[in-house]
Amino acid sequence: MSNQILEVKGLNAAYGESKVLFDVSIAVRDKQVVGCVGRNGAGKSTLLKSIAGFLRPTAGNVTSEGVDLVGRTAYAIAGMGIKYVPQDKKVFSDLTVRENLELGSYASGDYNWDPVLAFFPKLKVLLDRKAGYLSGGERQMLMIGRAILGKPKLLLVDEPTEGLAPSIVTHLKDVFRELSKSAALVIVEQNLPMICGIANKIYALNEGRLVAELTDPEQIRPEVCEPYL
Amino acid sequence: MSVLRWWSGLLVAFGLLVLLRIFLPLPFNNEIIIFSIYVIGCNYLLGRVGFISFGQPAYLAVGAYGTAFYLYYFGGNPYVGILVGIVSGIVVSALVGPLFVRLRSDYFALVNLALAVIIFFLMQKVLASVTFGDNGLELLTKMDVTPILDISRPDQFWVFAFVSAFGVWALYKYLDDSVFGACCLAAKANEDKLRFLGYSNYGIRLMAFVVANTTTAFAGALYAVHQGLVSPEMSSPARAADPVVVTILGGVGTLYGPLVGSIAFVGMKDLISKVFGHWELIVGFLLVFVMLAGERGIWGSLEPLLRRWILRQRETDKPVVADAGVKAR
Amino acid sequence: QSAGPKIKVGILLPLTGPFAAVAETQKQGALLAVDVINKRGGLNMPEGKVQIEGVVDDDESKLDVGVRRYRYLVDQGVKGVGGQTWAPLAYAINALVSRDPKPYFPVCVQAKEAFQKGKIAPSTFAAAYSPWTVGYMAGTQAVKTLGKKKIFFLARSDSWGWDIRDGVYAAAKENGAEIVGYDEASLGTSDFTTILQKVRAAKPDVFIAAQFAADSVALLKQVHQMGLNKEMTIFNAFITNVVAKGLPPEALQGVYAMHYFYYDLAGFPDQEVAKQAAEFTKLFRDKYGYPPDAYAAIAYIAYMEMFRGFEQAKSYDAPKVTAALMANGGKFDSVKGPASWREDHQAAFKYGAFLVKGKGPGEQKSEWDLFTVQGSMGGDAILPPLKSLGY
Amino acid sequence: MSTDPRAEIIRAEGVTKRFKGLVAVDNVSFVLREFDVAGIIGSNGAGKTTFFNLVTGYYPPDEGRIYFKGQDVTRMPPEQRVDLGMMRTFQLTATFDSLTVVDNLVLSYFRAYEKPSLLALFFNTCKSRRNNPKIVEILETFNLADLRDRVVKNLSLGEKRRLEIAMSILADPSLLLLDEPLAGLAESEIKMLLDVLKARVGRQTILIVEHKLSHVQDFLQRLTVMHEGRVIAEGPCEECLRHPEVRRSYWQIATEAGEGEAVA
Amino acid sequence: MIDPQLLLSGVIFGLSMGSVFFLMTVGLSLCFGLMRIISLDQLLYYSVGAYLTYSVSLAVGNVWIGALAGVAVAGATALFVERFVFLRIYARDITFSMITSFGILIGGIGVIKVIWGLVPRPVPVPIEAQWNILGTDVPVYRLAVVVLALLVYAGIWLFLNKTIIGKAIRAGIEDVEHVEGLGINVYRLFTLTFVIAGALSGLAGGLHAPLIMVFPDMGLEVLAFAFMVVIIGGLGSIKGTFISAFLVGQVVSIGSLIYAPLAQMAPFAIMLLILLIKPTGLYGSAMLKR
Ligand SMILES: Nc1ncnc2c1ncn2[C@@H]1O[C@H](COP(=O)(O)OP(=O)(O)OP(=O)(O)O)[C@@H](O)[C@H]1O
Ligand SMILES: Nc1ncnc2c1ncn2[C@@H]1O[C@H](COP(=O)(O)OP(=O)(O)OP(=O)(O)O)[C@@H](O)[C@H]1O
Ligand SMILES: [Mg+2]
Ligand SMILES: [Mg+2]
Repeated sequence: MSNQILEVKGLNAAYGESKVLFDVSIAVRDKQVVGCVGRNGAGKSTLLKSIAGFLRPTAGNVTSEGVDLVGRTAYAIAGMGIKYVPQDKKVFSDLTVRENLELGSYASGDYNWDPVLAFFPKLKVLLDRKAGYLSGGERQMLMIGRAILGKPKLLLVDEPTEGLAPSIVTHLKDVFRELSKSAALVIVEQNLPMICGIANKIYALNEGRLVAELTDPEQIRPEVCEPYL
Repeated sequence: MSVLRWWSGLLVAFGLLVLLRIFLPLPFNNEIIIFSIYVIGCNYLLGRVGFISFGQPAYLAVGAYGTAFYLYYFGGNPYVGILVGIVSGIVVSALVGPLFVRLRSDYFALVNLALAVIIFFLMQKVLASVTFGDNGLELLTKMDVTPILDISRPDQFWVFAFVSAFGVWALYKYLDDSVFGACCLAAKANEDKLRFLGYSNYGIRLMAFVVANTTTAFAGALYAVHQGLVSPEMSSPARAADPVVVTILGGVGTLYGPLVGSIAFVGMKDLISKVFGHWELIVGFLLVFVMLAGERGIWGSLEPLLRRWILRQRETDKPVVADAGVKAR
Repeated sequence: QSAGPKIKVGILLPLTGPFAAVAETQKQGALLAVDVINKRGGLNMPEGKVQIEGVVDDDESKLDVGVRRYRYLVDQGVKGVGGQTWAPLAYAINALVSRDPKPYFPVCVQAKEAFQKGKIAPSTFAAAYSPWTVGYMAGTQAVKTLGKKKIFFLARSDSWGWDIRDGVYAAAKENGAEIVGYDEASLGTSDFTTILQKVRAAKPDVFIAAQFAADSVALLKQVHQMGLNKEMTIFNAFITNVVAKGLPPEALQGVYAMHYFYYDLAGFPDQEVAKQAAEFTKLFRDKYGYPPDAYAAIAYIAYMEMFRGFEQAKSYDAPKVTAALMANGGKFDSVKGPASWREDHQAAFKYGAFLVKGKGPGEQKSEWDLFTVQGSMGGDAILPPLKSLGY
Repeated sequence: MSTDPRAEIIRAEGVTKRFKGLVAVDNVSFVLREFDVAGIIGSNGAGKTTFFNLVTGYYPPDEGRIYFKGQDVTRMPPEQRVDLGMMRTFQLTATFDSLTVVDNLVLSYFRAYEKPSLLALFFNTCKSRRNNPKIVEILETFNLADLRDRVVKNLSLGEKRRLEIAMSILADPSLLLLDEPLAGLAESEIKMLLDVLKARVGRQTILIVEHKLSHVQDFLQRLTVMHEGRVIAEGPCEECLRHPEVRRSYWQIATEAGEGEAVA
Repeated sequence: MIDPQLLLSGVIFGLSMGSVFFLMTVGLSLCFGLMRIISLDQLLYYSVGAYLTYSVSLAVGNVWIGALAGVAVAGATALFVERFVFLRIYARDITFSMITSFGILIGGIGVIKVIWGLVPRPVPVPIEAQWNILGTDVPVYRLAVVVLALLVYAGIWLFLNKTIIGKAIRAGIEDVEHVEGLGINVYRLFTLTFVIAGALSGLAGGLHAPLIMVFPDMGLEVLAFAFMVVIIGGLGSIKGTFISAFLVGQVVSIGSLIYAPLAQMAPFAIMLLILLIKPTGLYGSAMLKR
């Protein structure tokens, strides 16, 4: 039994009749940062969704530290410390930022917001604003902040830099680096310089199939990844 | 060829209605036809525009009273009466529409309910001197016998109602194809975007509101003539949920949902109430069961099955072509 | 069992909805009548003994449903129809019947104007008269028998209630009583407390209310809670056992009401009627296990009349049945005494209704022991004069 | 006074928008001339989207005026502004989820080219427009041809983004406002999109909000930088990017040199 | 015009009506506002509460214990229904919950008819006394109901604002997936809320029973009215429902002082007005959308 923090083997996923993922296998070790790149519609988000329990794979298995994840509910998986930050930037718009964070705390039992507010100082001034009014970038910060409460062991992030100002992107890089000291990360990303800057491993997807796995630090460069996009 | 395909569904559906007429009692047939016309407006509002309305009885009553007032006080020709009913439907919905369509769906549902209640009290009480309160306007004996088709008689009325329903269905089928239909769906999905494409969201909703409620008023006019009696009870809030129930039972936003739903609903009530005293118990739980079994209502669940079945039939006729459906992209 | 000829008659009642409890007793009365005839072998018709089947259907006390179900019944070939609890529906079916004749026997009140000449269908026979009569009787009893002079009247806010109001007003005028207050409440009102404050402020000596079913129970309960019954006489225009059952005994105590029929007429002066009532009660009790309600009696009478009409006419044909019933001055005998059909097809009973008084907690000996009978009213006088109806 | 002979497309004069004490857009004046290709950048929450919303009429400004093609549109509802030739996309993609891809485009096409009255909507069918050459062409351009008959609800985010942009470009507006069009698009799609946009330069006025500045830098003629609701720099890209305050607030590069420059 | 003393008593009794309305609608409002389901079956639990109060009080001779039993059984029924029906409905469109719950209501009424029959059941008032308040004799029982209504309101307020559950549910309405993604089992919270709502509806039935007639259709009769009270208050707001219930109570009470038939219609007219002026109801939040 492997002790990979995440191991996906021969994953197939579909929405109704239309198949999206074909035999995808990935592995993530502890404290590893794994990038996932691919064109639009390649199936990146679908991959994360199937891991996080929002989509039941049609075949294949997903394990975390030897524990089978397939068939578990999303909240159970989240409860195991596998947090997912979706791409759609949906915050709970009727709640304030503070309440959004409280929910994260409630779920994870971690009421210490200092790390989060240290990562995203901007959130501090937004605490009492309704999340529905936040700008695109602010939402992204909130989403990530909410997810890292409770120190997850694996963070699945879907296009985190989308809509963030460069300064924040740079900052986010540091955040992820910091996080990777205690957790493993899977980051779906289009921003190659950013992902190449932090990833230990990069998977490339195309039309639902794994087309490349780059592990050599030499290879983890934007120029190498370019063709897969 | 494509013209034929366009009509084929309608022809089959109404062909089946003729079959029903042969095998089931006349009152049942008349009821389901009028009721389904009643429901199709609600179905359109809910399925295409995203407006749920608990106030359809209001417009039903408007149509019915329009017809009834004409037939009781002014003339005897039921056809003219129905026309008056339709016109009153247009007038009233055009009057209240501008106020109502601004509202969000759930509140929209309730202002309509309030309208129904108000119309109920108006007819039952305030205007009792002309409407005779809940004794109703009795016009059965006031209608002229019309040449060709005497719709004051139930059997000939059926022919008229059948033809009308066919017309209504053709209209709604056409609406689904029209740009207007697409706009309604679009408004339901994302009203902001629609405005930023340059369409008047408000205008589109208002039009949909008027069209749908005029259809409902038409059903009211038909009821008036068919029953020969109109009473305020028609817009009683206790029955406000009926059209919505049937809409969902049949399948929201589907063309034939209202027909199937009406047959199921009226059938369920009329048949079960005959054989079983506690029909509510059965109907209630049946309703729950249908809702749980199929998210898309009876027709919504049935249609894909039928379609697949028909496709399979066709495929066996034709040489097999490569299956293109499963390609991921 | 008998393979002989058989006919169907329609029993159309609101088996669901707010009047369901009353409708249930009406149904039982009607079916009992069917039973009685069948037990005796069937109807005596020219073709021999004819068994009867009662086809029960639900009119939901909704006009359109009722009309539709009536049409179903006709479609099924019933020879006669009866039923209704909801007065406007009786009116509506009367209209249908006047177009396509069919013997029709409503078992509830029917609007007064339905009896106008030309309006009442030739084949409609109303055993329960109009709300006007109900009001007229209540008013007369309150003033004449109970000697009250100042009336507060609370109507239900619909044509039924207004008809009763007209009756009460007519009685008050005739007997020289004063209406010190009037109000009306819509069907479905469940809280009358504010209205009762108004009643209290008007200081009447009798408070007559015309509510039915749930509304009247809520009203009487609240009257009791607010102690109004200590300040004035409470008169519920008319009542049925089923409604009275919804009241705790302390709220029923001392409430006067008119009752079409009360099963226990033991102390009633006219022992002839008391005997008839007792026989009917036994019949009913044997079948259903409890005594008949007023509405059950009315239904029983109506259906028995329908069957008598068939037999006398030797036909199911509406005009012939009408002629047969109206023959001999329309006289007939019922479980609540002699009666006759008037020209407007209302039944004039010798005992139109009984004045009853509610029993309190100590007085009720059994579950159905609800009232004591204090008087009665009847004859032609309680019905609106034929002349006023255009005859 | 500017000596630029080209006509003004957009002129915003001192517009301000407040949300319960927060000043999201603070006294911004902004001019856009015909065929300009301009960009707006700024840190998150700087007020860019809010400014877009003001220009397009999502809500009215609390103060200030907005002119479009010389006409005062400050309180004009969006649909009328579209009539005048304005078209926008949303930062959080907005498409009609229950329609197919091609019908989304049909709606855009129909409105833009046939300027229908409300009644005309009844008398035209979608079907008759679906094979219109313009629509077919745009489907090809945006690589959406394969998805033509898919219901939009079932598309990936990037696909939706492409569709939304396609809808706005199909309408061929005189002013095109794009709110972070590149977000969520992969490199190859970004290239495609920029090619499409480049082909429009000189025919349309384009205003883009974008964080991926490196991708659009060559393409934009001028840049406006916002910070906390205010415009802090304006001008050609190079110039703006050298601006000390921009460097500080946008890149948070608080170098010695930066500080020095600011002081100087 | 109206005698001031009469007006005053109208206000006092309006208060008592308002508290009955509040109890009657609070379950509906909780479900409607928190979980975005139209739970018409709350009116079934209301009837169940009333019937249980009848049966148990008949057996033990105490109406209060009866009402308590009503609360328990209503809650249990709600739990049962939630597990078997609503769990499958939450994710669907709001109309589904409406129709399904309507089915449950109708079917449930059928069951009540089978168990208790059609004949109405009498429930006596537990407290007979009257107090004179500002010149008006007010039954003490009514005052007790007012106090209970206030207590219920306070309890719910605490539940929603002092526990995280309220927030989690509000978030869950917007997007179940995202809340689950955080690791919260939304549906368990939904169950909890639903049972609380059902129990409160049962309480309403139990407390209302001594004032009215207990009969099978009692829930159906008040349906439209209850709905309206919730709407006037605004969706999603218990406070709104609370205020609207008392507002409607006053309207009904004062309305029937002026002209009793008005009492039934006036609230609807007011609802129409309020919605046309303020389309989200008194306290509805504009952002809640589904
Ligand atoms: N709910 C859905 N139903 C049906 N098909 C879907 C659904 N969601 C996504 N798809 C399809 O599955 C494929 C993969 O989608 P996915 O969202 O995983 O792509 P992606 O790689 O994340 O793309 P992007 O970069 O655009 O976000 C796409 O072709 C998309 O159209
Ligand atoms: N309706 C609103 N109510 C309250 N505050 C709002 C509202 N809309 C926006 N804001 C606030 O105004 C500020 C500006 O928002 P805006 O969306 O314009 O930012 P932006 O520049 O587009 O940022 P981003 O790059 O992150 O999209 C933000 O702090 C946001 O939280
Ligand atoms: Mg994606
Ligand atoms: Mg923005």
